[in-house]
Amino acid sequence: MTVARGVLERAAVAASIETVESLGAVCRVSSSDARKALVALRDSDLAVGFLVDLFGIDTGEAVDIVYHLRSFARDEELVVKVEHGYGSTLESVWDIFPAALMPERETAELFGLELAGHPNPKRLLTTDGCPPYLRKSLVVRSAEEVRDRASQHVDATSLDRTAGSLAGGFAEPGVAEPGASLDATPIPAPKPLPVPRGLKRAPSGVDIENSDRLVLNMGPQHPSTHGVLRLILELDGEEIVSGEAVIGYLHRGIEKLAESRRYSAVGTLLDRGDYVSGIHAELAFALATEKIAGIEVPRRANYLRCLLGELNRIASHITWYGPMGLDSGAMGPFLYTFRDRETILDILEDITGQRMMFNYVRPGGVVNDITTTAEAKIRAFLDEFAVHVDENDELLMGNEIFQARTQGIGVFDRETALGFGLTGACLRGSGVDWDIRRDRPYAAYDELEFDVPVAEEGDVYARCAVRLEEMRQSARMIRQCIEGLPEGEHTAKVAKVLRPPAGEAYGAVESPRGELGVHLVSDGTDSPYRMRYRPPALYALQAGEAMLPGLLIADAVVLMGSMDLILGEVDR
Amino acid sequence: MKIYGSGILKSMRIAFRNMMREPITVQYPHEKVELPERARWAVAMNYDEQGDTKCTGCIACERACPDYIIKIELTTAEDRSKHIDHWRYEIGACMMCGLCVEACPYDAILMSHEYELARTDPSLLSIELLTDVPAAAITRRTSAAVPAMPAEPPTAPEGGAADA
Amino acid sequence: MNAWLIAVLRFLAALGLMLFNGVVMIYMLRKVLARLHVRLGPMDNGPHGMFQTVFDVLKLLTKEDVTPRAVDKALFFLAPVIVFVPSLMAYMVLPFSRTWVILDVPYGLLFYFAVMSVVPLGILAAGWASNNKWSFIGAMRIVGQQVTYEVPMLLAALPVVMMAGSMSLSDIVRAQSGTFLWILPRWFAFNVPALVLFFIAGLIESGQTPFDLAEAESELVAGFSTEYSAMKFGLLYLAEFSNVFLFSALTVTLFFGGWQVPWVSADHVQWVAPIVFMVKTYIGIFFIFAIRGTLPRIRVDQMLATGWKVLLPAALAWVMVTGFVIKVGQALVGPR
Amino acid sequence: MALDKLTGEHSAIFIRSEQLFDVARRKSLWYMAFGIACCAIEGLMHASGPKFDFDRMGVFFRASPRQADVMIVAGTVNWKMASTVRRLYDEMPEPKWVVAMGACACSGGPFREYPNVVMGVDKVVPVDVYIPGCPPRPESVQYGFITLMDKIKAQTGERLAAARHDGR
Repeated sequence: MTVARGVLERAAVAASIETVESLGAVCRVSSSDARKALVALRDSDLAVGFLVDLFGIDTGEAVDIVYHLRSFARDEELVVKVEHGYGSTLESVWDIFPAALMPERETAELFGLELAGHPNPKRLLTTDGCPPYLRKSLVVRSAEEVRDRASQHVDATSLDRTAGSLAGGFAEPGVAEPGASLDATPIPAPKPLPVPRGLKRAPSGVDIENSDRLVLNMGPQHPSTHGVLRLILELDGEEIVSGEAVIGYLHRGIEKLAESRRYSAVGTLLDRGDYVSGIHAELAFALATEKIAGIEVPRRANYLRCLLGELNRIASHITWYGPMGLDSGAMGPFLYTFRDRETILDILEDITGQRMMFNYVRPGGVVNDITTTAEAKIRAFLDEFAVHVDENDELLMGNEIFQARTQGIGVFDRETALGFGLTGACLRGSGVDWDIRRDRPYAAYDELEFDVPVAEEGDVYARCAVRLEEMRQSARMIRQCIEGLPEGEHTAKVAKVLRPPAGEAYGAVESPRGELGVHLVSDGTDSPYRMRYRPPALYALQAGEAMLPGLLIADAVVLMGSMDLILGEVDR
Repeated sequence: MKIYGSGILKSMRIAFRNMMREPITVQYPHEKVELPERARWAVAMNYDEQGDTKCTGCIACERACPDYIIKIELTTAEDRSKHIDHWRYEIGACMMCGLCVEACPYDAILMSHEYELARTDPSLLSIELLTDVPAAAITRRTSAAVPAMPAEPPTAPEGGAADA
Repeated sequence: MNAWLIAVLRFLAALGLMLFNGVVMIYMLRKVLARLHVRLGPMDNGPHGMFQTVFDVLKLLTKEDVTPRAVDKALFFLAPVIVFVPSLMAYMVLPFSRTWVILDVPYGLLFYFAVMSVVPLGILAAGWASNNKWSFIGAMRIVGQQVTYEVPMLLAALPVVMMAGSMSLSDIVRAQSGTFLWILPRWFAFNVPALVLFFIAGLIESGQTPFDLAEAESELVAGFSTEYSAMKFGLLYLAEFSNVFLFSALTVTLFFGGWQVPWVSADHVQWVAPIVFMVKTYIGIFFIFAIRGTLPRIRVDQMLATGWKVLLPAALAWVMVTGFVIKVGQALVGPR
Repeated sequence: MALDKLTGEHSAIFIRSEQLFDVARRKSLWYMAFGIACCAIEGLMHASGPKFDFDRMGVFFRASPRQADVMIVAGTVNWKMASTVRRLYDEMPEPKWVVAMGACACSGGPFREYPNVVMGVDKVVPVDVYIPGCPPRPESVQYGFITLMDKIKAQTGERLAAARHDGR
C-alpha cells in the first residue's frame, strides 16, 4: 500500500488510498489522472502487469469505474477507482492493458458512458436503442409484469432483421467512427505492448461490395461456435485477414438481476452464467458474501465444496474436450467423454438435486450433506475414469492428425497472455504458473495435494494438454476429499434472510475456465447492491479474437474451441 | 523411434475397443432411469393422511421464489381462517431451484420427480395446484418432524447479520 | 431377347442397386457409428430401426423444395444430377461375378476414373450455384481435393495394372486367383504400399474423414449442400454414399480378389460370387465408417501437402519398384 | 371436376397419402443444431449422447436449417437474438415444427424480469411443443418429441376428418 502511494506520488497523481480488508489497497484517483496512474503503476517497481477486471459501480450520483489490478511479481492486489459522471467520456486504457478491450465497451454501454480512444468503440452486448441497463435508475420488470406474459405484444413479422447489426453504435460526435483505425486518435503509451494485427481494423468496416475479400459471418448459429458466438471474418482465400467477435446474443442481465435477488437466491442466476460449472460460480459468490458478513465455514462444508467443485471441473473439461474433438472433426471423443459426464451428472444430481443447475453452495456452507449412495458412485467413477482419461489422452492428443492441426496454432506468448488477462488453463498453457487454488487457497485446497500442470508452448495443443492433466489432478483431489472428509456440520448457522453489513469484497475461484471472480458490494439490505461477475471466458474470447488474423478457417474453429468459451458466461 | 501414423492406428484401436463395450443407452420411453431421492422437478402439493392440503397460505414460498412464479390468492374469513382460492404455479417459468420448498415452514409443497412436462398448449404453462380449498390451520405444523426443513416462519429472523 | 431391353434392364439394375445401397449404407453408418460410440443407434422404427432410412427418404420426398431467390437456378437444379449420374455410370463396370458385369469394357479401370472425375464438377456447380459463402468455400475445397487425389490414385492403381497386365477389371480379378507361397491367396493386397496409397487417395476421392473437407460440418455448416433441401439434398447425400461404395468395391476388385473366394476355384463359387463381392465391399465400408467415426479432420493445406508431397512421389517410386521387381521376376522365372 | 374430387387437396386419396407420409415425417424428425444456452448441453448434447441417444427415435441433427424439420430453441432468446431465430425459422422448409425447450424459451424463465429478454420464444416464432424445466432432462426432451409426434398425427387426423366432411 505504501509502495502504491509512493508510485502515485512520483507520477504526480493525486490519490486517496485506503485499505479494505477483503479487497486490498483501494486507490481513488480523478478521471483525468486515471491513465497516468495506471501507466505509473504498470511501469513502476510495483509491476501490476495484469488487469484482473474492469467494471463499473453506479453509486447513485456517478459511476465508479473500477480497475482491479494484480502484481504477479509482488503477489499483491490493487484496486483503482475512478469516478465518472453519467454520460461522461471514459478514456480507453486498452493500450496500457489490452485486457480492457471488451470490458470497457461493455461498461460504457451498460452505464451509458462514451468511449474515447478505443479501436472499436461499439456496443458489445446490446442492440442500438437499449437503455444503460446497469444504472440504478433503470428498474427491471415488476412481478406483475413478468406474470402477465400476454402483455408483451410482438409482431413477429415486423422483427427488425438488422437488429444486432454493427451499424450505428456510439456515434456521438467526437468519438471515432466504427471501424476507424486507431491511428486517428493517438494516445501516448510509454511502453507499447505487441498490438495484434486484427485490432487495427475490424471486418465490419470492410465495404463488402467493393472488396476483393470475402467477409464471412460465422454464427450465431454455427455448429462449432459453442453457443451463440458470432465471428465476422474477412477472408483472403481461406486465410483470415481480420476477425471480430460479436457477442451479446445471450445477454440476459445476470448482474442486474442479482441486485433484486436475496443472497440465498443469487446462486440460481450464477449457475446459469457459467452453465457447465455452476458450483464454481456459486462458490465465488459465497466466498465474497462470507468475506463481507464474516461467516466461518465448517471444515466439512469446505471439503464438500472442493469435492463437488472438482467433480464439476471434470464435467466441465469434458464439455470442452468433446466439442474440441468435434471442432477438429472427430466424433469419437465427444461420445466417449460424455459417457463419463453422464456418470458425474448422476453423482451431482444425487448430491445436489439437479444435473446442471445445482443451487447447492450457499453463503455459510452447502445445502445438503453428501449421500452414502453418492459416495459409492464416486469411488466407482474414479476407478473407471482413470482408464477412460488415458484412453481419451491417446485418442486425440496422441493422434498425428490432431497434433498437426493444433501444434503451433494460436500461440500466446507469456506477455500476450498476461496482457489479455487470460487465466486458468489458457494462462498455464503459456507458461505462467498461476493457480488460484494454490496461490490464493480457498475452501479446503490448502489441505489437498495436487500439482498444477504448466506447458510452455502456448499453442492450442499446450492448452489441451494442460486441461487433460487437470482432469487427472481433479480425480486425485476427489479421492483425497472422499477419503479425508471430516465429520461435522455441512453449513454454518446463517440467518435465513441474510443481510450482510455494508462493504465490498472480491471472491475468486479457479473455475475450469480460469479465474472466476465475484466482486460484491453490499449496502446492508437483503440483496446485493452490485454484483460483478468476472467472466474468464470473456477475456479468453478477446484474446482469441486478437489471434485470428493469419489463421485458416479450420484453425479459427480449433482456436476458439481451445479457449473453452461458454457464452452464457461471456454475455452474462 | 515413433513411426508417423502409429497414433492414428492407436486411435482406431481405442475406437474398436469401445465398440466391444456394452452400450450404455437407456431406451427412454421403454425403460426409465431411476432418479435419485433429492432430484428436483416440478413442484407438487404434499397432502396429509386425510388427503387435505398442508398449505396454510402463509405465502412464504411466494416471497422466496426468485422468479415470481407462485401466486396464492387468499380470502381471509372473519375468524381469521384462510381460504385458498387459487394456488397458481407457472410451471413454464419454474427453474426448479427448490427455494420455495426450503422456505415452506409447514412442509406443504415438495419437489416431485415428475419430469415429463412437455405440453402443446401454452395456456397450460401456468397451472393451479390448489383451487378453492380451505387452508390448513396454522396449529397443525408438521415441520418439527422434518429436521431438514428450516423451522422458523419466514417473518421471524428478519434483520440481523450472519450471526443471527 | 431384344438388345435394347437388356440394356434398359441392366441400367435399371444398376439404378436399383445404387438406391438400395444408399439406403442400406446410411442405416449401416448410423448403426456402426452408434456401436463405435457406445450407443445403440436407430432402434424404434422397425426391428432395430431397420426402416429408419426408408422413413428418412419418404420424408425427404415430401419436404418443401426450397429454391433460394439468389441462386443460379439452372445450375442449382443440374448440380445434384451431375453428381448423381457419374456414380451411377461407375456402377456399370464393377464385376460382381465372372458374368455379372453390366458393361465389361477392356479399359474398365480407366472408365471408372474418367467417370468419377466428373463428380467434383457437380459439387463445384452445387457450391457455386447456391450463392452461399459456406457452399462456395466447400466447392473450392473440392477442386483442391480433386487435383490432390487424381494423379496419386491413378499411379497407386498402376502397380496392380502392371501385375495383372490388363486394365479390364474382370481380368484384374481373374489375375488374383490361386495362391502363392503355398498358402497365401494371390491378392494384390500383399503389395501393401500400393494398397495404402490407393486407400488414402480413395478416402480423399470419396470425401471421407479425415478428408471430408468439402462438407466439414464443424467448419462449413454443411459445406456444398448447405442450401439444398428435400430430395435434391437427398440425391447429393445418396451420391456421397454411392461414392463410398464404389471406392470400397474398387479396392476389393483391385486388391482383394473381387468376387473370388481364396483357396476355392472360381468355378465352384459362381453362384455365391456376387454375395462374396458384396460382403467384401461392405467390410471395406465398415472400416471407412469406423475411420469416419474416430479420426479428426485434416486441414486443407495439409491435405494438399499430403497429396503432392507424400502421395505423388511415393506412388511414383512404388510404380518404379513394382516395375523393376516384375521385370526381375520375369527374367528369373520367365513370363507367366 | 370429378378428377379434382379424386385427387384434389381435400380428396380422400390425397389425405390418405398424406397420412402415409406423415408416418415418415413423424419417424424422421431431423432437428437443427441450434443451441443458445444451458439447455443446449442437456437437450442437444446429452440427449444425442451415448446414454439417451436421440438417434434411436430417428431424431438426428443437421447443421443447416434447409435440411431440418424441427427447431429446438434451447435457451434464452433476447432481442439481439430474436431476429436470427426468426430468420432461421423462415429458412427451414415446410413442414416444420418448433420445440421451445426450457423455462427461458417457454416464458423467459429466470431472466424474464430483464427487459432485454424475450418473454417466451412464441412471441417470435410459432411454437408447437413447450418443455418446462430448467434445463429439462434429456428424457424430458425426448418426451417432448413424443408429444410432437402425437401432435403431427393428430393434425393429419383432423385434416382427414375435415376432408370426409367435405366429401359428404
